[in-house]
Amino acid sequence: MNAMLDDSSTNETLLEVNNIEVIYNHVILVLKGVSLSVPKGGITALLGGNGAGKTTTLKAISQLLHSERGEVTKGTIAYRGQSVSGLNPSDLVKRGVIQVMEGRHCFEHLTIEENLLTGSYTRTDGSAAVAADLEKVYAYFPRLAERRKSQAGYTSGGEQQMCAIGRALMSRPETILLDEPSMGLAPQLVEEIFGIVKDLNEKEGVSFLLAEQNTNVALRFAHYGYILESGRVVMDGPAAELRENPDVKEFYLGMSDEGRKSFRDTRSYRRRKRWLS
Amino acid sequence: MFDQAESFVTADGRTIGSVMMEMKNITLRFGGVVAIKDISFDVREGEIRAIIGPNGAGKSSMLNVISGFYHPQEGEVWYKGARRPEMKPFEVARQGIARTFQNIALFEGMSVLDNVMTGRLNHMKSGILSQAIWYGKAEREETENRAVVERVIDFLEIQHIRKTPVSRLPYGLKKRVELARALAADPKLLLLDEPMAGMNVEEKEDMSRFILDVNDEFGTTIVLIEHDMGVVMDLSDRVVVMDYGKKIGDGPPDEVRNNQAVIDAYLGVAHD
Amino acid sequence: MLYRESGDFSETYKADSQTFPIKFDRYRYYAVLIVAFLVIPLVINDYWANAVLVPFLIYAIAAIGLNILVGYCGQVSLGTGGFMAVGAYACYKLMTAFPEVSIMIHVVISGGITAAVVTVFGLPSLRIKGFYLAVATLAAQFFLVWLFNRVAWFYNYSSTGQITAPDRTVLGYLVTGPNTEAWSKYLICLVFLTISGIIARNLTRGSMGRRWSAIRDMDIAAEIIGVNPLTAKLSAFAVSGFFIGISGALFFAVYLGAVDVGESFGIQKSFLVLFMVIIGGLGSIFGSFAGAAMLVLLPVLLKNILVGALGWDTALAAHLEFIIVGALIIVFLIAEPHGLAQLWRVAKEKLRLWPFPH
Amino acid sequence: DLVFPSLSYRTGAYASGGIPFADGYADYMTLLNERDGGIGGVMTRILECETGFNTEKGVECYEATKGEGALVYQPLSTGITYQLIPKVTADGIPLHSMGYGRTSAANGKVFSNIFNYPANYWNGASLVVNHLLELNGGDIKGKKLTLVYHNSAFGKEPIRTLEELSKKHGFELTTLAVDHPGQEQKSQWLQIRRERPDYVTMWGWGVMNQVAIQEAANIRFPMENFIGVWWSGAEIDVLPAGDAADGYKAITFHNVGDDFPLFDDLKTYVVDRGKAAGAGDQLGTVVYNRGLYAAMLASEAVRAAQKIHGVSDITPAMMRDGMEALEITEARMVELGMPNFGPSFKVSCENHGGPGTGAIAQWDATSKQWSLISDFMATDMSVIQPLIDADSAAFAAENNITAGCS
Amino acid sequence: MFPDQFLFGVEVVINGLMAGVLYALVALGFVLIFKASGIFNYAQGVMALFAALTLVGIMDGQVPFSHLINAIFGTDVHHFGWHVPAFAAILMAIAVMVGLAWMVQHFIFRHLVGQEPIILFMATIGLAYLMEGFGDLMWGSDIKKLDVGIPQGGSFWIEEATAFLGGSNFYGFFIDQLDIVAAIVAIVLVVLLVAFAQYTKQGRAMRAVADDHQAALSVGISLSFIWVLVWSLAGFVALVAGIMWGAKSGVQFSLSLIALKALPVLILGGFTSIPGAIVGGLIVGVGEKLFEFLIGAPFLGGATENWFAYMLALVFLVFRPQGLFGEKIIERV
Ligand SMILES: Nc1ncnc2c1ncn2[C@@H]1O[C@H](COP(=O)(O)OP(=O)(O)OP(=O)(O)O)[C@@H](O)[C@H]1O
Ligand SMILES: Nc1ncnc2c1ncn2[C@@H]1O[C@H](COP(=O)(O)OP(=O)(O)OP(=O)(O)O)[C@@H](O)[C@H]1O
Ligand SMILES: CC(C)C[C@H](N)C(=O)O
Ligand SMILES: [Mg+2]
Ligand SMILES: [Mg+2]
Repeated sequence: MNAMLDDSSTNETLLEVNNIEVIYNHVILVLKGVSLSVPKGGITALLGGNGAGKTTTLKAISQLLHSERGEVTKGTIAYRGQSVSGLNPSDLVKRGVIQVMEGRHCFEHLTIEENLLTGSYTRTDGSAAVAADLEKVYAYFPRLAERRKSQAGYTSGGEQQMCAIGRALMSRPETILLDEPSMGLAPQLVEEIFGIVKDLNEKEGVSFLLAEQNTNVALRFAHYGYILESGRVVMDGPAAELRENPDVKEFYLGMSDEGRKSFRDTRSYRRRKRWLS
Repeated sequence: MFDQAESFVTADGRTIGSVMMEMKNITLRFGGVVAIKDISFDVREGEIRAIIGPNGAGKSSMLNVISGFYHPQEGEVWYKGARRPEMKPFEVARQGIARTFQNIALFEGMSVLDNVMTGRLNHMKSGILSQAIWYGKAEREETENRAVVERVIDFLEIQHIRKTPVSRLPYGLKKRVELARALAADPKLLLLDEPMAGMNVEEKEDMSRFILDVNDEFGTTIVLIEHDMGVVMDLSDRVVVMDYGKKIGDGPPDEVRNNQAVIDAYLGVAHD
Repeated sequence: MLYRESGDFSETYKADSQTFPIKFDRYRYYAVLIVAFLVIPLVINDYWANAVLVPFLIYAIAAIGLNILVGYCGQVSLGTGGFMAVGAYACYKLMTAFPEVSIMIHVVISGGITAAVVTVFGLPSLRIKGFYLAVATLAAQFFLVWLFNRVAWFYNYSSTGQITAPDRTVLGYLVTGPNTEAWSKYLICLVFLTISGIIARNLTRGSMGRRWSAIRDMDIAAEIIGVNPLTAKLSAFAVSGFFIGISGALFFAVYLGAVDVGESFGIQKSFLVLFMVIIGGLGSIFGSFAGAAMLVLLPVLLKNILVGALGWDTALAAHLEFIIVGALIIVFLIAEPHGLAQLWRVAKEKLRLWPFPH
Repeated sequence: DLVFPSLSYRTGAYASGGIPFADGYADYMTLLNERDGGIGGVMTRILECETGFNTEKGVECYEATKGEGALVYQPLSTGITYQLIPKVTADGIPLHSMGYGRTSAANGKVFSNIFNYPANYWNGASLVVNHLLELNGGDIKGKKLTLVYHNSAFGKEPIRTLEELSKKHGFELTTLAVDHPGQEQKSQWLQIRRERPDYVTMWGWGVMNQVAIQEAANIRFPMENFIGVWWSGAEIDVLPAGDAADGYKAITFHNVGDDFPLFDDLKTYVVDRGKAAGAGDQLGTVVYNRGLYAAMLASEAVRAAQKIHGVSDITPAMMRDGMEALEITEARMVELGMPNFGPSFKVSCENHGGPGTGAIAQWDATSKQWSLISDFMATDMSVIQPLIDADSAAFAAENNITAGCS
Repeated sequence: MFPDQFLFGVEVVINGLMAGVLYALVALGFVLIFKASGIFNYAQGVMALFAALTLVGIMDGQVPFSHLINAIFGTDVHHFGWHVPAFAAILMAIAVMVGLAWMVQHFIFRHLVGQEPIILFMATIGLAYLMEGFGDLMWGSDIKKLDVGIPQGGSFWIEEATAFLGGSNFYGFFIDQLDIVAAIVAIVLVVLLVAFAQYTKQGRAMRAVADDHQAALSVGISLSFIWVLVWSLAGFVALVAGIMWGAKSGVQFSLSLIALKALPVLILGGFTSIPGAIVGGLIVGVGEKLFEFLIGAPFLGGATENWFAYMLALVFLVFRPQGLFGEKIIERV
């Protein structure tokens, strides 16, 4: 079944990444021609192993590369048909694109509530609307409401992750670039967070570009997926199809033909990935 | 004291030794926040002991108590049959306890090799003068320890990045380097805080293999925090479950997985 | 490929951990040593010795010392000026109290005394971190200068509070005092610098150096894996103090000959040496050399160009010098925050890849 | 040409004094070139080097300039002077520390290349005490004198003499150190306010002077009882305090004002031709005049050297001889257009220190002018000479110098 | 006599408090910039000098860069020949400081985003050199008198009113009027700045930037804007400090050294705390004056003020490593 048919996404493309190359420090070539597109109202997953370049791709889109001594040396990135190069991150936030960074990056010394409020920095629709959204975020993450007055630096990993997502929501985004939301979260919470992603997507029409290692969950919630390896897109397709792909099954879902195999039994010979010639 | 000296056989037929470390009624508070509430559990020689629980349950805090970074307000830590007085972290490390960290804590300014070599610092004793002239003991020691470290590097299959600055490594490899650093110390007890977070299945499989091999081949006792239930269930001999600082379950994986309290607080659905 | 590493393999762990594992680098190092020891002394004159080479050599020693503390161990110190003063005054007291003992020994002992003093001032580093520590080290800077200014015993009760180096010889050649030849000043400093460089390199590549770097990169993690922060930090302070003390002693005895503590070892000196370390490259011995060279040469060059070549009046030139030095520092930091050493590494990396861009 | 290095400081905390001095020094040399075609037919050349009043930079400047045939150094800093004493002696170049530097250098038998005529800090200290004696009819027993001094070689210089003098005259001496640069002196002045000394004297320089005078005014210390050394008596030191500074005194070893024929020449030949070193508005100010005076003494020494050696383009060694043979007479001063500008004196090998005379100047805040309120008077050499002898003997012993005149 | 001694002690304390306020004025500028960018701005002292120089230059109608212009074109210009009233000149000086803030951000710190703190610190020292040279070049290095009409000198009224407290040796408390003005100004500034940082959107953004540049960028906070804003504020604070100090000791090079007096204040109060700056200033002021009065001058030969503040701060920090009000250093693994 093609997932694209039964979801709320349209054919309108929001974000178009075309054959980009990224170099760090003038010498380290990390992305070697990555293309992808994010449709309006869709959840698009970006999968791949460590160091594949997921984070780099997201940062290239949100213009956060610059401060890490990285630059896009080739290719184009367009949001709603307009090139984003030359914009700064806050312009993008104003246009509705916001990134939730890998590793949470909460403002340690600010309280949870202040953290959330920084998310509304670019908004101009008045404090009442902001307050309403704050309540909404608390409704999504009751745990945050409990800890609203704590300094974010002292909250646990999961709480910080919620805080980071909640903070992004506060900007009323149209597209969220979500980097590894499941990392370090308890299984229940992972489900919960993805549930919220789904909710936001369906009820509020927020589009997602989602970088994930947890292929299993990601492919369950996403509509479309790209698999990245060593800076190249090696495979892409509707999530449902990817889930059935034998290679994906073996390398990303840890399933063999007989179902899930135990981590105790993995020291056997492994087949080489087909796309690595 | 119960079955202190005895050993027992686990479900899958592995022999687990006597009690190596025992946490007795540990309570840890930060100002108003109670991170750990009166928790007791033991760790036996040669086992893989998992700690699981929702975020903020106090798992990492527990590891920090074991490694001497946090000092609990109440409770005792017993190690190798004796009560451990309050110790500085580096003293704990010298007792043969090594660990990895939830948020990678590598030395970003050094190469992989140097990072792993830091794991051997407790085995390097040459004086400053000898080091200054780089002759005699200092040089010998360096070469000997280098050999040990190279074995660890081979074991974890990170030879190719030996000379790379760790800051340039991708996340997964960093985790592996951290494990290498801990292993280089030749620990009796190895504490792993979410060693597989942020990894894909393939990498988790690799990591699992390493952990099992360490446990098998060197008989290293391991305490493991992990959120991937597959990993926990497959690898561990016994599991402690924490929730909001309290212990809500303790036992072999199968037992824990069917414990209703655990399901409610943590797993959400019964895991297969 | 102008610069090659390939085909140059180490066969033993010992060979692999030597200072210059690559042949090409090793030969270049020998060449530099030969020029420094055998060629320069023959051609050196007063101006070059006093305006450029001797200060460069002495500052390089100080920079190595500070680099160990800041670059390797991550403890920022702004007390370098005061610590150099300790070296200078120790040397003065030793020179005047034991005139029969060789000055070489005095300089080394001055280093030891400074190491002890610096270690005492390093004690707070166990609690205080980052800029708090940096500012706190200023306490040492101001206190020491005040002390040497105030307690007459230190300057042998001379009426002005200045100290003056008596004539001393090494192997029959004068090395201190106004009648010293340029080459002998140069050589004695060079000897100390070479030995300092080698010692520093040895200390930083072994377990000591790893302890320091571990503390620098992440002190909590370092402690948890077994580094005793007390000994690691204090040893860094001590070693750093040793080198800084030597440089202070040479600065006074060989270079200036007479010293007014407030002016020669004021806070400006602390900043200057810190600049050398940072412009050169934190955590790099080579960087210490490069930074010292750059910051000694730059003002001399500027002065020569602005006043000498362009003939501008000195006030204008002095103001412009400030502006240019300031601007250059900023430009450097922007271009390569990790200093000249990093610039050099990147250049090598590029050369290795040349002519391929990546 | 005749090269005069000028180790000046036009930047930093002491620029306010460094600039006018350097300007005066340079303008006088320019005047000689423009009006007379140099000295004895050889043009003069000023070689300026910025020291920032920093000893280390001073040494650097010395090394950089000495190769160019520098005739005489005038570093305008006691600290730099101390550094250069051994160096110039080794290099055979004379050094003139006019009214500063190492006092015992007045003994030419030990300090062959150092000159500090016409007066030094010990003369200065004696001068202050003489003035107090005069005010009190010769008896200052039990009076309290406080010395506020720059905490450096410079500021410490007079302490020894003052101590001797306090023993001799029975006044009570307290000393208060002010650290470089002297921006903050509140506690020193609170202490003065509390202890109410009868007199305060000051060895200050740069910003320290203004702050001290301002603070003295703030605590309403009677200005006429506040006497500065000659480096603490410039217009810029008193101007910021406004009317409150009225009556402040300072010692000096030369005359003040621009009421001398020389200034007409300066205006015609230097300022009006656009050759002035500065803006040309400093003529007649205290420190500018001092720069002029120093340059005049240097050029007169050149003439003496030219006469002795019979060559016009002299070497530093000849210059030294010229300085040692220097004789300034009032008649010559009149010829130079500086009648009564400074004392008449004669330098000799035994005495490099000149007559050691000085006068008291006082500030008038309404007319914004300094004026002399005393004649040039002699100082107490019976106290000073033994000190000089002892200090120079110690220096000679320390440095293996056999004292004597060749 | 004991009571007199005691009253003198009280006087020393009062004057220490006043001196502390002046230190705090400089420390405030540091805190602002540190809070918003983690930059330890060594150039704060030079900024005060530059601001004061500019103010005097404008008031006196000086031609900027006259020295340079005259040197290049052989002209002889110095003054425009007009005088600008103090109020207008202050406004113009503020405008200059805002311009400066923009330049600092645009040409320097924009390119250093994400660098280690020590690199940023070094850059500010470079900036200090640059501005010092620039200020001198622009306005000349001679001493200038600054008079914006703030009263100066001991307050007779207080002196006379308190003279009766002690014996004949006691002349009443000495309090400089300038210090009183400075204290009032400082308190107003602190209150306003605290309100700004704690309760406004920009203030919150500023604190966010201080914690994590990257994350701040990611939520759409413009680093450049925040930085220009705080540097402007710091420039304004520097102007105020420059006016106060300039009125005391003339506007000249040494003004830039007051930064050194502010540093111990800073670590004592905590780098990130605005009220900390003022409390730290008071402690340092009183501490060093009292120490000089009780121990320094009688037993140690005086001039202890330069180091005492640092020693005090050092000892204090050993017990409280983040200063009095500084944010606790979060140490977790
Ligand atoms: N600032 C940087 N400087 C140099 N190299 C970098 C930098 N950031 C990332 N890299 C390199 O770029 C490659 C891609 O990194 P990236 O973070 O995009 O991977 P990722 O797919 O997000 O991996 P992960 O799942 O571990 O987060 C890695 O090899 C990494 O080492
Ligand atoms: N140093 C500290 N100061 C204050 N509170 C702390 C500190 N360390 C931990 N806490 C609090 O203690 C609780 C337990 O934290 P801990 O890090 O142990 O959780 P965890 O079980 O490891 O969670 P996660 O799975 O998210 O890592 C949290 O609420 C946290 O905010
Ligand atoms: C102008 C000066 C020479 C005075 C100076 N303070 C000195 O060192 O003596
Ligand atoms: Mg990533
Ligand atoms: Mg944890």
